[in-house]
Amino acid sequence: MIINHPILGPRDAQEFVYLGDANLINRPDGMTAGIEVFHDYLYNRDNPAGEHRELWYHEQGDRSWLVVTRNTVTHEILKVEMARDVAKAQGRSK
Amino acid sequence: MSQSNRISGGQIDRSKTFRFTFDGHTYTGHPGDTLASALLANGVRLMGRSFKYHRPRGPISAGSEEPNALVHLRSGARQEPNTRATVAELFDGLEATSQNAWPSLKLDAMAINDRLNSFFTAGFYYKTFMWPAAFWEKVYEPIIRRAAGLGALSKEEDPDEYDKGFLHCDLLVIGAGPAGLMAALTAGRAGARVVLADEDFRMGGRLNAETHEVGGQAGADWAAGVVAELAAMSNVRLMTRTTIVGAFDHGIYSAVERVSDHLAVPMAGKPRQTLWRIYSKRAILAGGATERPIAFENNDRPGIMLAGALRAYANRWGVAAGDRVAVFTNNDDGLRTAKDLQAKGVDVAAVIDSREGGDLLPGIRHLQGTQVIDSSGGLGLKSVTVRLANGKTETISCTALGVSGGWNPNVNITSHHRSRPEWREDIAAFVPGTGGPAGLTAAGAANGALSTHGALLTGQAQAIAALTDLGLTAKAANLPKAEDAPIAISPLWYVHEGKGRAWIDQQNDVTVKDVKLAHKENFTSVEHLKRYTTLGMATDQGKTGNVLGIAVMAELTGQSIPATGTTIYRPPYTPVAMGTLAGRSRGKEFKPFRLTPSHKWAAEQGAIFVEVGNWLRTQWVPKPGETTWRESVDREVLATRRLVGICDVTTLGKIDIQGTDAGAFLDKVYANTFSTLAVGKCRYGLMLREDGMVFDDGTTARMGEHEFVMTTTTANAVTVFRHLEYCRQCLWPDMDVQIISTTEAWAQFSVAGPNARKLLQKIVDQDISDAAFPYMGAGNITVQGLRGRLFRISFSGELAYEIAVPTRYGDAMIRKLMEAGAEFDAIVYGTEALGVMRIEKGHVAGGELNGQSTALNMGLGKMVSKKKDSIGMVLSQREGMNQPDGYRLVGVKPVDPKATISAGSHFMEIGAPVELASDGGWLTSKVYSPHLGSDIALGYLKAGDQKIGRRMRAVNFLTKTDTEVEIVSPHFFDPEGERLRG
Amino acid sequence: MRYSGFRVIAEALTGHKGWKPVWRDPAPQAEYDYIIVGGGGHGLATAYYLAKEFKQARIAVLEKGYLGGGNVGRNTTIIRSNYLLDGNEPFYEFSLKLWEGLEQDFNYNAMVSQRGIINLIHTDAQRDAFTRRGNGMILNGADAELLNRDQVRAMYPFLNFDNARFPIKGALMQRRGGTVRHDAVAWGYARGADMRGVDLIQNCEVTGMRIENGRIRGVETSRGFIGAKKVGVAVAGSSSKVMAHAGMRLPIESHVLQAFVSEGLKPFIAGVMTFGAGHFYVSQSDKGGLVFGGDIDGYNSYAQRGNLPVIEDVAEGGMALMPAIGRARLLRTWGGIMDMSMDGSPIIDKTHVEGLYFNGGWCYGGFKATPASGWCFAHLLAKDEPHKTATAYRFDRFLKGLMIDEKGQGAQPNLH
Amino acid sequence: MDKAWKALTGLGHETAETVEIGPYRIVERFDVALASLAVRRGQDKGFQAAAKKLGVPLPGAARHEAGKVFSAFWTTPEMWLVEADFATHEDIVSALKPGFAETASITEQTDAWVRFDVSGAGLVALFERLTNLDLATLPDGFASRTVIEHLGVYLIRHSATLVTLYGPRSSAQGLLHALEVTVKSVL
Repeated sequence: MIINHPILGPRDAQEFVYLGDANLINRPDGMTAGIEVFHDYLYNRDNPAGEHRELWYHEQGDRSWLVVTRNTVTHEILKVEMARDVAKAQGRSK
Repeated sequence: MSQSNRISGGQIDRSKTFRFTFDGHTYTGHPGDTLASALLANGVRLMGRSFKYHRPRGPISAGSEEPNALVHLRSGARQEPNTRATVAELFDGLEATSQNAWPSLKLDAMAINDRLNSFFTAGFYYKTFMWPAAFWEKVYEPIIRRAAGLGALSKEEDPDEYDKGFLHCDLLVIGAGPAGLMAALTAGRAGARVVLADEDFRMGGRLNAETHEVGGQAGADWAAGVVAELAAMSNVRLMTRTTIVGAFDHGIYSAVERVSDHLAVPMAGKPRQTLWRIYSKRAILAGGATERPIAFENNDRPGIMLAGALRAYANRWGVAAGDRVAVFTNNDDGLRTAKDLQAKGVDVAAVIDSREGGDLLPGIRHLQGTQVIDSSGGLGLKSVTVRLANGKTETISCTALGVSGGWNPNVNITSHHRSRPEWREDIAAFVPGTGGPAGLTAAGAANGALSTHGALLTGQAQAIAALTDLGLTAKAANLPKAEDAPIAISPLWYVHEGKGRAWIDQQNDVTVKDVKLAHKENFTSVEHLKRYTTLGMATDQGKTGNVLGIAVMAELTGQSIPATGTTIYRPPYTPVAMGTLAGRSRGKEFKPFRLTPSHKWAAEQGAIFVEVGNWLRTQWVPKPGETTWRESVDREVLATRRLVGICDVTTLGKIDIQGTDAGAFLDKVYANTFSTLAVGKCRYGLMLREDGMVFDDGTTARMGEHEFVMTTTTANAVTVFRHLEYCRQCLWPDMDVQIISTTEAWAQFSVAGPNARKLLQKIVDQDISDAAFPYMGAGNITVQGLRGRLFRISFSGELAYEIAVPTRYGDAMIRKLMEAGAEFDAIVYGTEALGVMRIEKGHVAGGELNGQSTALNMGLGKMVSKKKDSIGMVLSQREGMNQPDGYRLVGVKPVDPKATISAGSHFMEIGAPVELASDGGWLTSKVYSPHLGSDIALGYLKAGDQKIGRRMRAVNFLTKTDTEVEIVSPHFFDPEGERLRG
Repeated sequence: MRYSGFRVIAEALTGHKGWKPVWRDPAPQAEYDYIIVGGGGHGLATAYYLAKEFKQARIAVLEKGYLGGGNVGRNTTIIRSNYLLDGNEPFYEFSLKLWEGLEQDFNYNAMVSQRGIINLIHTDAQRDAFTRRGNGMILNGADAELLNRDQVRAMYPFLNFDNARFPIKGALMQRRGGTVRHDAVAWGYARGADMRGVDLIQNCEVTGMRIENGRIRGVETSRGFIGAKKVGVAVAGSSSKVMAHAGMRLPIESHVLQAFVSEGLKPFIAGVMTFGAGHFYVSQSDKGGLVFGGDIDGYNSYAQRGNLPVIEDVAEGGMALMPAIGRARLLRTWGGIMDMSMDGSPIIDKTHVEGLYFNGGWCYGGFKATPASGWCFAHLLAKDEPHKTATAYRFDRFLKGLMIDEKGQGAQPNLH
Repeated sequence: MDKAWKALTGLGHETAETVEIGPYRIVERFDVALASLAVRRGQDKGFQAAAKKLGVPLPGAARHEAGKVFSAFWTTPEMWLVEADFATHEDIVSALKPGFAETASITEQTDAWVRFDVSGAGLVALFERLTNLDLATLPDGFASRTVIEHLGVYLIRHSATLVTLYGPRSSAQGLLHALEVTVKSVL
């Protein structure tokens, strides 16, 4: 596969490490959320057959974490974003 | 006999003669020959035996679709099983032997299977060999396994080298026949970056095998001219002997270049084959088409081949496959074979044409409305029996029969993404369907354009379309004039007459009868048909047989062929050597070595090294006179505890963490608190996964207000760094934290033992007295003027430091330390002694850090702070991970000090029955403690914290040992830790 | 119709006129007591045992494609019970015992071949871990042996002993491990179920579930609504898709696992072998093909195909271990969709919907589990309580912190 | 500093190695000091200014830029690797820190890497067997990390005939071996 890195352009997926569903960005706050909330966050997945937003790490590249929107049936990649930008857009900070 | 069947013409170099052997007989051929063409030229038709019935077989094709003529090519360690004689390029001294036959190809004892064929129907083995149960492995299966298989491996290491590479292009053209050449020419002239690959050693495809003219010259000459023009373009890369074997995501194709297979041995330094990953923006499949046979009784005899192959041998290689030939066809293309061979002076006995009406071939006995119903000839064709239009039968003697049932476009690669081909009635064949690999289109015969003109036209059109997609403009040049005859096929799949077997898949011996049986037993889905009869499962993936099988099933079910379905081809297009896929990553080069800064010195000392991940670490350093590893390790441990020992700990992961939020960041990633750590101090850190299990541990030092140095275990250095980047970018993106690995930048040594300080003070420029540099102190220092770092931490439990200097000085550092340590009899200890000392101190490592254990299991539960949010804090509180009778880390020693225990043993209560219910846990790590004079171990024991002082058994069924042990605190040695504070 | 050597001979002498269809093609009835969704190995085995062992009737298996077309028809055919954890080992040992009597039980030769499986050891730490595992296996009534380097060498002299990057120090062996002809397993169960009146309905895709007041009433399918008192779902890689019809999100991701077979070769490897220092495992089929595999591709996928890096990675492991296969040719690669769970272990459990049961999360270990999975799922469906060897396979183990994590990788499916 | 400190190169020798095969020249470079330079949150202004003052180039993504004293290449957002002459800047961190003060995080990287300068005609034919980067179309001054023979390597294209590789120092011998073997298969 080839991932079109927002900064570096097309790069071979072999340079990346896959983590999983990009929803992992939305980590609950441990001081307020309890076990049930964390359980749902960490363990349950939509696992769609179709568009999937997922986290890839450019380990053998620029060490950026990316949010890749990919079709899990055709493997077509529709969108690639910097995970840090996505996280901030979703209101994450410190 | 010497090339008795060689006739005039062809693209072989008759000025040179090659000598080669097949089954020990010597023959001659010429450059440009394949093994098959050369053997046929020498009158050899019998080249192999079939898989199940061991039927005698000759080549039916002249290409990579060949199911029959499979041989052992070369000998010894270079023996290549299942090599297709039809594509094996002839070289001087080539050595080939037949396979799957004993004692000889001519008299194969296993041919008895052919006599017993009525028992060996499709799937017969599913219905028998069941009694008695034990007999399967012992009796039936060994016989079946010996009989099965085709060729044999030498079982010696492959002596050849393999290479890999990457290519990039705008347009990949797969196949260099008329369509591919035209596509490449069009794109090349437009200035696009083009890769043109063809599996053959000569470009031109069918044009090399036909007599048609292209643009007023012989097709082969036109092809040569185009190849010459392309070769002159710097933007075009021509790759002969290169097969595109797989289509992967986003325009990536795998290709195998046979760099040296046409030579007796590869040239020095050169690979045998190269695996290319081709990154293309667009690709055109111009892989041509494969002719298919018509099934009739005994249609598998040597001498019976595809009509196009018979023609190719005559036109390209100057070989008449037989002295008297006949043709059996259901389409006009078959007629060409008769015309061409007659034109070359070969005796054409008859053309058996299943179609009615139409023009008769002039000067040839052209029998219409007729079918071949049987053939004769034990090891080679002698005659065919024909059912004439008038109902009479006639036997026609001939030694070669060309059969044409039509042509199947080579859709294989278009279905590698599981796109299903679509049926086209006019050519009675499947063409590429929709939903194939993005960016790939098909042209020429591969797309159903079976005429030369159609190939040229579509090749050009597809190239223009592909380039337009890419924003490039390509001109449509005038196409050279070429034949444009329709195939005029009227489908005939199998001859219904006759009680015998009519072969569909020749290699796997799948016959029309087998398809009928599958239908009878309701294996009618194409996938069931394939799996039940093994149709298409042979080394040719059914290139010649699949469509035939589907057509027969369609007739039986009364469904149309498209309704009956298709099977999709899977990568690779043709089989690929494992060596090619592995490339250089074999033997010692399977994975790169990582060497420590003291490696050179250690090697000089005769150190024993051990693989730790990709690292090579010193395991122990034997001294003269030491005969066992234990002697060396015991000495290293005792010397360290009594005096001072030095160990290279560079492999531990080191990560610089800086920024104004560095402390707050560490509070998030560590279960315990770091923001409160004073500058100049270090602290043991426990890192959890989000699921609350222990991920990693290590000491982290605060070198400045906004500057930390984190240590990880050797094993997790990479994954911890990845995790930190994840936390930094995805979870807390606004934190001011910058991280970088410094694992390799610093050579780090542990200096441990009562004399550690004395030793170090000799070379460290600053005062490191206990007052100036207390326990858990950390700081930047200089070592005889050289910048360095010092950490007062201890894994061994001794007064210990870790001292670091830039890696290039690591070798000098170990020599300095040994020199400075001479007066204290300093020694170097390896990973074994390190392991002994950490277990004596009850520190967790590999065996305990198994990814399945909580802080509580390790006796570190209190380290998980609930006062702050950290990764894993919440889920570590789940009930199942906090059971009072859960596993706890304990120390273990045998009641009898002389007794041995082993890691992996399980705990059992004394007197308890040996059963699952008695299982109390297991020993995680075990060493011999010279200090305590016995084996000691760590273990996870259920409710272990409540069982200290209890006696239990350590049971190991694998070594048949059952040892009484005492459960003790994991801190065997200096539990109060006075020594390390000393 | 009963199969036997005599029957084969008799049919041979009479022109094979007597063979009957191995299964019927019934039209779906309006309602069943049990609907099993998924005509793969686990679904067919479930129906078979429901009818045969638990004496249930009015059973249908709904298959969207053709019987046995899922992972049971595209795996590396290995059977073994060499698991580490107490939650798993009893179940897989139960499965291995069922394999040992399977052919006589369903009167179909699935070529259950116990030629032994070895897991190679390359470090002392690996030996410790395998020792713990071997002892756990024996405590669970399975067999295990620890082999030293010389014993391994005697067994497979052509392995890379002299120029290895990671030296072979021994192996954990389970002699009762081996291989089975995978398609035959599906067909044997299908035939056995059909003979006992189970309706096997192919080309029938479940498109929805009818749930009323928290109870399942039946399933919507491409062939219309079919009523059911109980519905059991065993659809492996499609688990999330099907259970979404009941509004469920699962602790499962779908990933592609590629498998490989070489051209037919004369006998080379007797048993099954896994390479502990690379991603590679291999056996040889009765037909002579080397059947091998390695890691999953590592990204979520519903495409039954993979990519090149894993193919190369597996070949590198193979060549590092067995330099003699350099000139053996890879014939075919294919991919199956694995239901990768969050701890690498399966789920056989009830759901929040009354009458709806789930069987999945098999990762790439589903084939060897087929008999026990079918038996235990049938047990749960028939008795509404878990079979004693499958009590740990609950949905709520993640909430309670009772994961069964053989590899110790945590909640990251692509690492299991 | 004490003269007794004898340094070893990544390949384990006292002097850097040069390998010449056919048209290719592989030179181990032992005379370059390296430091990572990362901008602290919200400090961009001061950071830019300091860089300007010290003459540290801050090239854009995937770029290398040569300067008088300091050269640099981009490694990851907001971070660069700075190169300087080892003889004069062995303690490169001390040379940079005062200038950048609290606007940057700076870490010594000199010995984390082994550097090979590969030169000669036909580098494309060589590197198409080593990396999936398309060297033929890369601009001069391109710098990026990639994979060569399982190793994470920074590749800098200075010109069509000169490429610099920074690989992990502990695997220096393996990286050189891969280069040598590949050169032979190209020749």
